[in-house]
Amino acid sequence: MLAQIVINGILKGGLYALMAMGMSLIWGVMDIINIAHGSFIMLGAFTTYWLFTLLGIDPFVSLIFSISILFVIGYGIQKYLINLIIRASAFITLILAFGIEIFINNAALVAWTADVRKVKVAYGASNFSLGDWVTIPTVRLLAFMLVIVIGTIFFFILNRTDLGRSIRSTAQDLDAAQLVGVDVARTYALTFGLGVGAAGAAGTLWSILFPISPMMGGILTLKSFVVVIIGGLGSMLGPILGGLTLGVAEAMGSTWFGSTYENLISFTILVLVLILRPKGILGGAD
Amino acid sequence: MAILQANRISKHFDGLVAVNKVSFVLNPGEILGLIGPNGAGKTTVVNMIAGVYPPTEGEIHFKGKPIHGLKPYRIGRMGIARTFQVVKPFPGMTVKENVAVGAMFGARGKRRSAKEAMEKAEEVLEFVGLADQKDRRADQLGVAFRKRLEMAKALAMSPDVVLFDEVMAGLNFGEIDQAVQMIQKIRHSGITILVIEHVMRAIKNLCDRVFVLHHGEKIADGPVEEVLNDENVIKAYLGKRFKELTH
Amino acid sequence: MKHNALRSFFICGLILIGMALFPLFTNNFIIRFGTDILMFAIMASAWNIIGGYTGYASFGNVVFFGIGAYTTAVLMEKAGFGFALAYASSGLLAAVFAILVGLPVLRLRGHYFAIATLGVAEAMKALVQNLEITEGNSGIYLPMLDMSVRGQYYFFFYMMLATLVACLLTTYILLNAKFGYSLIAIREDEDAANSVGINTTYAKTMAFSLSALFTGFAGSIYAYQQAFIKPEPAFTVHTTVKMIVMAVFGGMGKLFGPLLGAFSIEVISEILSDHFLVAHALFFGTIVILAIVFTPKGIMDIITERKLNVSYFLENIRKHRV
Amino acid sequence: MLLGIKELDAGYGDVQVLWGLNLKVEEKQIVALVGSNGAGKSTLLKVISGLMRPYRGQILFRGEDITRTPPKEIVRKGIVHVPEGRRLFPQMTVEENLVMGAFRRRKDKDIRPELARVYELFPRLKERRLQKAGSLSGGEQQMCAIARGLMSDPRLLIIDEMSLGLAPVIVDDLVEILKEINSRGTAILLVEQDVQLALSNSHYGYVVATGRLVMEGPSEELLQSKEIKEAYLGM
Repeated sequence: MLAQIVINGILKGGLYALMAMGMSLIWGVMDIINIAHGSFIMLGAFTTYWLFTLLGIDPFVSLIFSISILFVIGYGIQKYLINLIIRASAFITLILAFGIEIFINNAALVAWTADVRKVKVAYGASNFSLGDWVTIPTVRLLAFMLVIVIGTIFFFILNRTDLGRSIRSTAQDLDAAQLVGVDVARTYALTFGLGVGAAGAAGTLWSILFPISPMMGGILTLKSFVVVIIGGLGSMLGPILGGLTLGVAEAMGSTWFGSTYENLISFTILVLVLILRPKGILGGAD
Repeated sequence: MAILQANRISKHFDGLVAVNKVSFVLNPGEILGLIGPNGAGKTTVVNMIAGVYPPTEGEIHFKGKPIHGLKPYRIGRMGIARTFQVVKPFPGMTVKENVAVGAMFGARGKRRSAKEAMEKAEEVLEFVGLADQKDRRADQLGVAFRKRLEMAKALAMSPDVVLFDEVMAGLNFGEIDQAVQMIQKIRHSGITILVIEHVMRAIKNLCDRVFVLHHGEKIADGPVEEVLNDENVIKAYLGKRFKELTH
Repeated sequence: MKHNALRSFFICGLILIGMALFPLFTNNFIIRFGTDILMFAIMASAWNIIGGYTGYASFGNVVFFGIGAYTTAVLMEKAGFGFALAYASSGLLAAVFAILVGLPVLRLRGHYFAIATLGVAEAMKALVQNLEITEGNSGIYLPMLDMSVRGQYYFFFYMMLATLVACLLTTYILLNAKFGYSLIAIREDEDAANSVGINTTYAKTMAFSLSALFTGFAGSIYAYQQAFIKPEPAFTVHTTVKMIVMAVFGGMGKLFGPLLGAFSIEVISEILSDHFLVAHALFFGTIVILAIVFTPKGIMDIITERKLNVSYFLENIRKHRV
Repeated sequence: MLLGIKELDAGYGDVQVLWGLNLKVEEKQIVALVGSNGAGKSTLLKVISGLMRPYRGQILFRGEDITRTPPKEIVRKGIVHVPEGRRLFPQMTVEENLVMGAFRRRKDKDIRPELARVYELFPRLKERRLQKAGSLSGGEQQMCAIARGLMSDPRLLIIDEMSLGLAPVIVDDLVEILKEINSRGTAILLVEQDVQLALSNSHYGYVVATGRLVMEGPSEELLQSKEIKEAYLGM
């Protein structure tokens, strides 16, 4: 019983981690709280849905498309919009992101109506047993493995490539990065592209597991906040740890208290973590 | 009796010892200098006195009462004012408002109305020579004026002790001489002063005594001439160029 | 100076009289629309106390609205209170809640404070959805106001107007007292404020609590007006965002900025939804984006600086782009 | 002439800071630019390194007009600006910081010889190569900042307020290193408040006050001049 709950939590937590990775990257590098993050996840989900419904492309294959499409969207939004006001107070970028969220959600609403849809893959219901008590849905496990792959690629880009170095240097000292020759405007656009691309990937995986609709983004943005805060900004491990913690906590909470308590649990954790360990469970106290 | 006294105070940050068992006294009416290389722990000492964080160990007494562990605003109201090394004006307020805030909430703040605080601010601005800048926004001032504003904010609090943390860094010699004269004037008005400086010219012209921090420990304490000729101080801090210049 | 103050006072008086007389000459629909504007003006102005003057961008102010609404609903429906007493209790309870939450949460700065308050609001919504006394997701019905239809419209309009005037007046008086200076000093540099002798914890908590008081009042009137409330609209994050956008759009940290913002944004969205039934929110998003890019300091800034030209907008971009 | 600045006006919005500034740096020279804080030195450096655009005037580097060249291109052309306050990447190791210094050249060139040369100049940095830059002492941070600048093999090294906040004994060491760097063929523009320090370790000097050039000449002569002695050296 407990093992099953923990495994369910971990599998969902992986998806949370992927959602938060993109948000954490954008937040850490540019000090932008991307309220529209959930909307980008939604766009990723719908990309997969349409590719599957219209062209019959397998959702796992469509991952490539949703990542690339969302990367381009993110790059463009940063380059032609957010870069214009990036040096105003962080608060201003927050509201800009809010405007983007309203725009995307309502554009989706106009285009696709408020209907709830599902990507119905043939292998959706298959699962296998581990030992006597634990069953693992195949799709969730596959999704979890993909999260690990994408996370590793992310880690590699940030730590081992010139792009990663320019992103990290820009995050640590904007002027100094310019002085050693980093093109900061482009780096910002690429960072936002990467973060939004990761949101697109999360959207694809979400659409395989859960129903989707144009308004699904709001709660996912909030969940991403929770994960980023629990894990703490500034390292790749943060979102992973935060995602798994939230996933397991939610799974346990909804088993023992009922699923209506799921949000109460997440947000109580969020507030407690902020008050007790504002730098996340990985960061030091204070 | 000492007006301010630190007894073997230490500060550890995540296991790093920034200040190690430092003791000193500040006698009423004197100007005490604190020198040492960057990272020696000078600002940490100021922050402990001003209540930004409590000492990890040791005690600080002000007029005989323990003040270690009190919040900065309590210490400010008791009569210890400080300036910040990286100046911290209220950028969106005018110069006069900046100073008035000090007068409103400092040692005599309880007895001053907002209007009286404005009058006090005028008085202080006159004293530090910023009267003709009073209606400018603080973020539009140049460095020399900002340093002076920082001092004015502290003085408006009607303190008994002022901690001046590098109020002369970045000033030219003419401006330094003006600042030295001003600090002397402040002392003559009955305020006890601790100055932290790199500017040796100011230390020599200003201080009655000076003590030196190096790697968080006190390596010398005494009359200025004596300390500046101390072999340890020259080796750890001043260097040979300084010696050539002064001899 | 004297002359200017007198003139502003005169203008404010005229506007107030205009607002007070306006319902007498129009239909119910417009009065209702005016009531909505006033409600958001209260919330945006109340948000301005903590967000605009103190510099703490609360992203959870809707929690005070929700608490106000639910307090009124529970007290009137379950405890048989009259509206007057329920109204007073709603504001006070929201204010007390703000003190309790504020003490730990106001120690956080910047984004962390914003997210923590957001978390508090969401947690409260989830709690109300699960509590028995609030009847979970099915919501609570309130007793109806016993008045003619026209009278009801008047009642809620003037309640909102009176609350707004009280909020603005309180803000104005406090700002010119030492308390106001302490808030602005905290916004400009909190460490420096503390070191000049300002009890920052006290000042921030009081500001948060005042902000909660008036938001709670607005929630109370809203609940009585609707005669039925549910957790979702009462605690929705979109209300918080709306009050912030209004305050920023109008001009943060300026007394009448939020009022102006509430008025313009409500009117704009009303016109849009008249013309574009489906896509009005899409246009609304566009307006928020354009407004933020071109006038990050709000329309109050344009009015006071008297700089309505292309170079003003371009200068804003030049200053803030990379 | 390596760097030439002609009739430069610059400022922020309506506030003009620099007024008709002229300045030259010859190949292999150490040039001192002195003046008190607020004189406009940092603004001039921002304009040179492309972080800010001037109102009017021209900047020539090796005969080429670089007035409107973006920062990333300026670095490639051979001007490196070591900013005031070191401005390292605090979360990166010393070596990562140095590698960032060669950011613009890494694609075309092996940077290992460069790294070896820099470590030879600053043995202390080699000892600390895997330490986070944020954990270095003030003097070490300044070394790391200069070393990071050298990694792009500049023709002109601009150092802003090198001595600020450092113990005199450490400044002495840094000056020796600068002379060594210069003797290997790199021109240096030393921007300092410490007039004594800058003029006694340079070939030629410029004095600016409130955004205008007030004096120039060989450093030795400036050091001896009565005005300088009175206004800046306090003698």
